[in-house]
Amino acid sequence: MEGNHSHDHDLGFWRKYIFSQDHKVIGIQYGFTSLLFLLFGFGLMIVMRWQLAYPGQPIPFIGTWFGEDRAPEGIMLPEFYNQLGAMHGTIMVFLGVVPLAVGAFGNYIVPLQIGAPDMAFPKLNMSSYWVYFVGGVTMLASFLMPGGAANSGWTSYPPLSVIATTGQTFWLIGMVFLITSSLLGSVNFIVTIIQLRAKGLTFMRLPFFVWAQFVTSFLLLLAFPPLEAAGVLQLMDRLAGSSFFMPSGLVVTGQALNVSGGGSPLLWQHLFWFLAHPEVYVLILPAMGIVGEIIANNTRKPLWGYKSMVYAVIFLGFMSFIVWAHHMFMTGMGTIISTFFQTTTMIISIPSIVILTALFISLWGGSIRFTTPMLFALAFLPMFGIGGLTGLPLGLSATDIPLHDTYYVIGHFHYVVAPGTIFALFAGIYYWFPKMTGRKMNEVLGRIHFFGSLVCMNAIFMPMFIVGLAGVSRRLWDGGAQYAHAQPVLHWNEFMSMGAWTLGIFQIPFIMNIFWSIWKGKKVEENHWEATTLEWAAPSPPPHGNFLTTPEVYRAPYEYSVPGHKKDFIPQNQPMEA
Amino acid sequence: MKELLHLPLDGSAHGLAIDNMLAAIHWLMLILFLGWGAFFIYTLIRFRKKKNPVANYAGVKSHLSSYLEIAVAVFEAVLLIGFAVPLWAKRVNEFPAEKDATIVRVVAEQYSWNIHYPGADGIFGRTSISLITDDNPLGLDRTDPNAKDDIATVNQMHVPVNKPVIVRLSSKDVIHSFGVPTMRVKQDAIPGQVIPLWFTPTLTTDQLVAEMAEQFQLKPEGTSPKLFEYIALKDFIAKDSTVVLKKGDVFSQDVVKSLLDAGVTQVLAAPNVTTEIACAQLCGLGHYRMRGYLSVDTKEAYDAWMADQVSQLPQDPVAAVK
Amino acid sequence: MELTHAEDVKKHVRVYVTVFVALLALTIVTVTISYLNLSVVPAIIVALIIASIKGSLVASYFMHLISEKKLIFAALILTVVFFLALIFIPLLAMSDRIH
Amino acid sequence: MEIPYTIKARPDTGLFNAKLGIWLFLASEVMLFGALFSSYILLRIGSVEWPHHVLDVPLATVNTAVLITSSITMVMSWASLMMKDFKKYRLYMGATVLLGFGFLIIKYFEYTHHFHSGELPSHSTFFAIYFTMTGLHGLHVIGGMIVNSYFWGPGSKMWKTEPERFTNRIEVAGLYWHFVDLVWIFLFPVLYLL
Ligand code: HEA
Ligand code: HEA
Ligand code: CUA
Ligand SMILES: [Cu+2]
Repeated sequence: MEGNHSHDHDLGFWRKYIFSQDHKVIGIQYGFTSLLFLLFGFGLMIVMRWQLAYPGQPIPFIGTWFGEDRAPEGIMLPEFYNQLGAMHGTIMVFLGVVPLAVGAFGNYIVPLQIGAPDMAFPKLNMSSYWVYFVGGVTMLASFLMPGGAANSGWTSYPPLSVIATTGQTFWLIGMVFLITSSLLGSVNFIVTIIQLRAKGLTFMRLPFFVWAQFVTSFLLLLAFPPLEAAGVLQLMDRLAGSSFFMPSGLVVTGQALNVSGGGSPLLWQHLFWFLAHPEVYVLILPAMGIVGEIIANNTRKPLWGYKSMVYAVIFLGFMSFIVWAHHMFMTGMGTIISTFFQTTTMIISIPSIVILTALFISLWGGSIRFTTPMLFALAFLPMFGIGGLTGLPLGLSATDIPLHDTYYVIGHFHYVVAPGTIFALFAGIYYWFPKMTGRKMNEVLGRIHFFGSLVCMNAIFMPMFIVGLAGVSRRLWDGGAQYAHAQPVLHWNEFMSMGAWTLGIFQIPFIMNIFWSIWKGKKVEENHWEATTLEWAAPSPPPHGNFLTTPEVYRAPYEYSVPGHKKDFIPQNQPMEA
Repeated sequence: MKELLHLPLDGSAHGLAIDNMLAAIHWLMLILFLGWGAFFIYTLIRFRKKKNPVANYAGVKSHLSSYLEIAVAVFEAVLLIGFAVPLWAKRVNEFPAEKDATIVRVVAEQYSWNIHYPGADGIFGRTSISLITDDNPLGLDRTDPNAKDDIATVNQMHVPVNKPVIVRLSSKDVIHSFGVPTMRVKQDAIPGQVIPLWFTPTLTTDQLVAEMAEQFQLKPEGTSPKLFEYIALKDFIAKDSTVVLKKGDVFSQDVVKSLLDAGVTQVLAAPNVTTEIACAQLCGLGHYRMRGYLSVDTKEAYDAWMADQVSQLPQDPVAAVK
Repeated sequence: MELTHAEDVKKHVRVYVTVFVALLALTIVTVTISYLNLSVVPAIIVALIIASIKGSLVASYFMHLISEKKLIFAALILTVVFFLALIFIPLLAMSDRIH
Repeated sequence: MEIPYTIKARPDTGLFNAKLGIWLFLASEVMLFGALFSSYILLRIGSVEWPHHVLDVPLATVNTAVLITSSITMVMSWASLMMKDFKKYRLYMGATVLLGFGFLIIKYFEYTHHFHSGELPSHSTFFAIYFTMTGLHGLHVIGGMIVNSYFWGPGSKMWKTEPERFTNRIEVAGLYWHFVDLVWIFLFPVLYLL
């Protein structure tokens, strides 16, 4: 804070804040952009939930803004519903959560936690943000295309996606940018973590969050390129008239399609899920990392079973590459291949259980402080538990028969990504806010945000299991109103929508809190939470180059409440004799 | 547990095995969740800062958790090897003999299900995409001798009860998914491929409907509005022996009044259809309304339906092709 | 690789030239074989073996993989494992289908 | 604080940052082309017939030789820097760029020939995969040439100020360039010969 701000005032406004190469500025750019996208993605869902609750009724207030070709007289058309659904999924996953978890937290925290002055390749870091930004803008621009945005689901299965409107081309181009950005970022993270660790910071002394980011980066590095390839192939199908994913003999609305044929729609699914299954662990691992940090800090004791957690994360990362076809059980799989994927899917649930168990047991014997970040981190555990456990019946092909592509699946993954990952990300924001700004976020607003969100999230997603078990398909414009088997559960749609809208209201205290705290929040010391990891040894906010003196590490990451020690924490960089 | 899950009615031979497995796995999930949940809440209360101001550096020493993890793994393995894999093998490998089964081709398109029966000769006639028209969505070549007796319907699938059904599934345009919740089957319809699936219906649609029936109290005003979406399960005949409502008809305010006049205060009614083919894969803007009907009939009713279809067959096959 | 002396480099240059000649030779071999009209399977096997030899020569000598640090090997082995999964599992999935 | 190990290797890993970085990047490229090869195999196995020798083999053989030659000039340019011979470096690097250019020109003739005979991606799966794979490879060649030209021209100023760093950069650029060559070594038999 008082220290010499090395050379960062030489840079002009543009180089300092816009085209900055400082990992902290880039982290914050990522953070704000991705939060805005999250809010936007949520906004799409708020509109969609109206249609689900009151099918075919005009959307109040804003219905007429969408125009005649999307919502004539405020009534949402099915094609618009499909656009909103596809874009909600895409935006939440690729423009919201991944950039927030990896781009923002990874960028800001990882170099600090390993005692590095910056990322290994600052220019590359800057370009990955801007490539992400371009990808995001491309995605958004697709709403303005004739025919609107992509409308074939976030999974973009051909042939539907190949015969879809122009929005799909934008989706593909946007994805190529987003994937490229992630690739550049992941190279940067891996090199940074391997090469720039401070002296004494061995791999087994890395904070759990860094481990999570490290494994995540490998997932990004090796799983994303196949989707990039698939995206190129689909672009060729759409623009150059090739038939990679188009079989022979297609007849669309009574007209034989004039393509050479010979392609395979399932090829896309393999390439897509080869990415998209590891992708879901990209969504969850950083979240687990954040939760681990916060739990250690707020129980004032080391994480229980740190080593087993690390091995579990590595194993999880590895396994996540060979479970992908559990999304494809209904595509006509034989016994051998389905047994293979069922087995790997069951195996991959074990490391998750190991990590969760370790986090639970870490609570035992602690001196638990219920700060706002801790509340979110604690809520993550059972919420992820529900999401993860409901993955099990989906992972067995026989029980997947009645559940596949129903709201049960929607419930399953929202429990892991919304009250799971999103809560962990909220926890991270509350926890590291003091490091980023030197000020603390308001606890009262934080608690309102927490309890409101917790109740609403469950109100939205718990009924989805009921609806799904009743056999109601997902992606239905009218939420299933046509179907007799949906009648007994139809009334839940309104309830879930109410939950979603109320959830929106409960985000207001959070948004207020962020902006208020940036300028007016209570000023706090650099190690406000009395934490042990290296980021707290830097000033708040850290200057360009991060540390005033080169840090050196002497011990494991979470030396809290060490017996015979005066204070209840020993920072990693504190020399032995102190 | 099975009751708690509120699964749709099951009218198939293999459905029970799936439902039981679903129940078993939900038991595992519930026990794990409650076990951990109890531990979680107890820990939060017991070790809150006020109660436990100084944390214990070492924490839990026992290896109980490892045993627990192993137990979960074992349970999963049992479910997998003992139930999931055999069940799947039965679904995809052990097809019933074709001669003992009702064989139907189903060709999905945006947004309907084309149902194709081979007719009396048991052989599906030739189809060609060049013959596809609005009247002939299957592109059936009626000049082919095998096609002369073929029956084609749209969205109406009839099968006899207690006899295995083999569906040969494909699609004309995009990927759809043939899901019948009450039969516990689901299979993607992928263009360019023919994928078979099979099930044995054990309850007729009428029996299933009867199981879904609900009692309604009739009141002069304020009868549950749900009733007006439901159908009658039997004929209602007033004192003067005029028919107020026939079996299968929908209720209306007037009907309710007449029924009350006739002294009827409660009725049994059921949803209009129960055995539906629901498209489960996003296939475009009409995905939500891509609904077909599966009618499971008694042998007699099925034969009668078939005979009726046969009687409607075009007499001059060439003219039918046009 | 840590090359400090110009002498060492000279030695390497000889290796580069040898590899270069081998690559050209193998190219000619594989093209010649392709005109022999072998049946499909042996043709594919031979062509892929030759390509793999050429590929390993480039990787080992031009890219110095042969004397590279084990960290890089670890990353590459991981990549190769997933690469093989990506190639073979979809193939297996395509061949093991309900029919 | 400065970012460490940009020039010198980190003792415990034995690597400088950019070298690790480029290898990781190449790993991801392996997966990118791996997905394309996987698609190729799947589509080919699923196809009814697959054309044989419809592409211009002699031309492609020449092109293979061109690319292999550019690989050795690339590695020689780095070796020249190691021997502190900047003039030779310029020579070899220049040759590498020119050979890359030659490769593209030959490719251009191949492409236009196919365009004129109507053999477009929409013609058949074979031509679709041919254009996609060689096109993507071609883009990689162009990318490499841009980098190499930069290091041949304006970027080479660094030799005067930070020779060690510059040598590292050439090594990294070389790794990329060899990889592009390596991909072609597989593309050539797979598309042209089989
Ligand atoms: C972050 C995201 C995330 C995570 C972590 C997971 C985790 C898992 N998922 Fe999920 N999944 C998705 C995101 C995720 N999934 C998405 C987005 C889809 C749908 C995509 C689409 O079709 O659009 C999907 C779909 C999906 C399917 C396809 C369903 C279908 O389409 O039919 C399957 C099938 O196997 C599956 C399985 C699993 C399994 C076995 C896990 C396992 O890893 C879970 C392991 C975890 C546990 C077993 C919990 C352990 C915890 C406890 C035991 C503690 C209990 C806690 C308390 C009481 C406090 N998932
Ligand atoms: C990471 C992924 C993610 C997340 C977080 C969410 C979050 C939510 N999702 Fe979604 N969803 C998907 C991924 C995700 N979803 C995917 C992949 C699909 C499938 C799409 C398809 O079918 O192809 C889907 C589909 C889907 C459906 C099914 C649609 C259908 O099948 O027809 C529904 C229905 O209710 C739904 C609802 C919601 C709701 C209510 C939330 C809420 O939890 C949202 C909560 C959001 C917030 C709380 C925002 C917080 C942000 C802020 C407050 C910003 C602050 C800003 C500043 C400070 C600047 N989602
Ligand atoms: Cu057909 Cu959805
Ligand atoms: Cu998955």
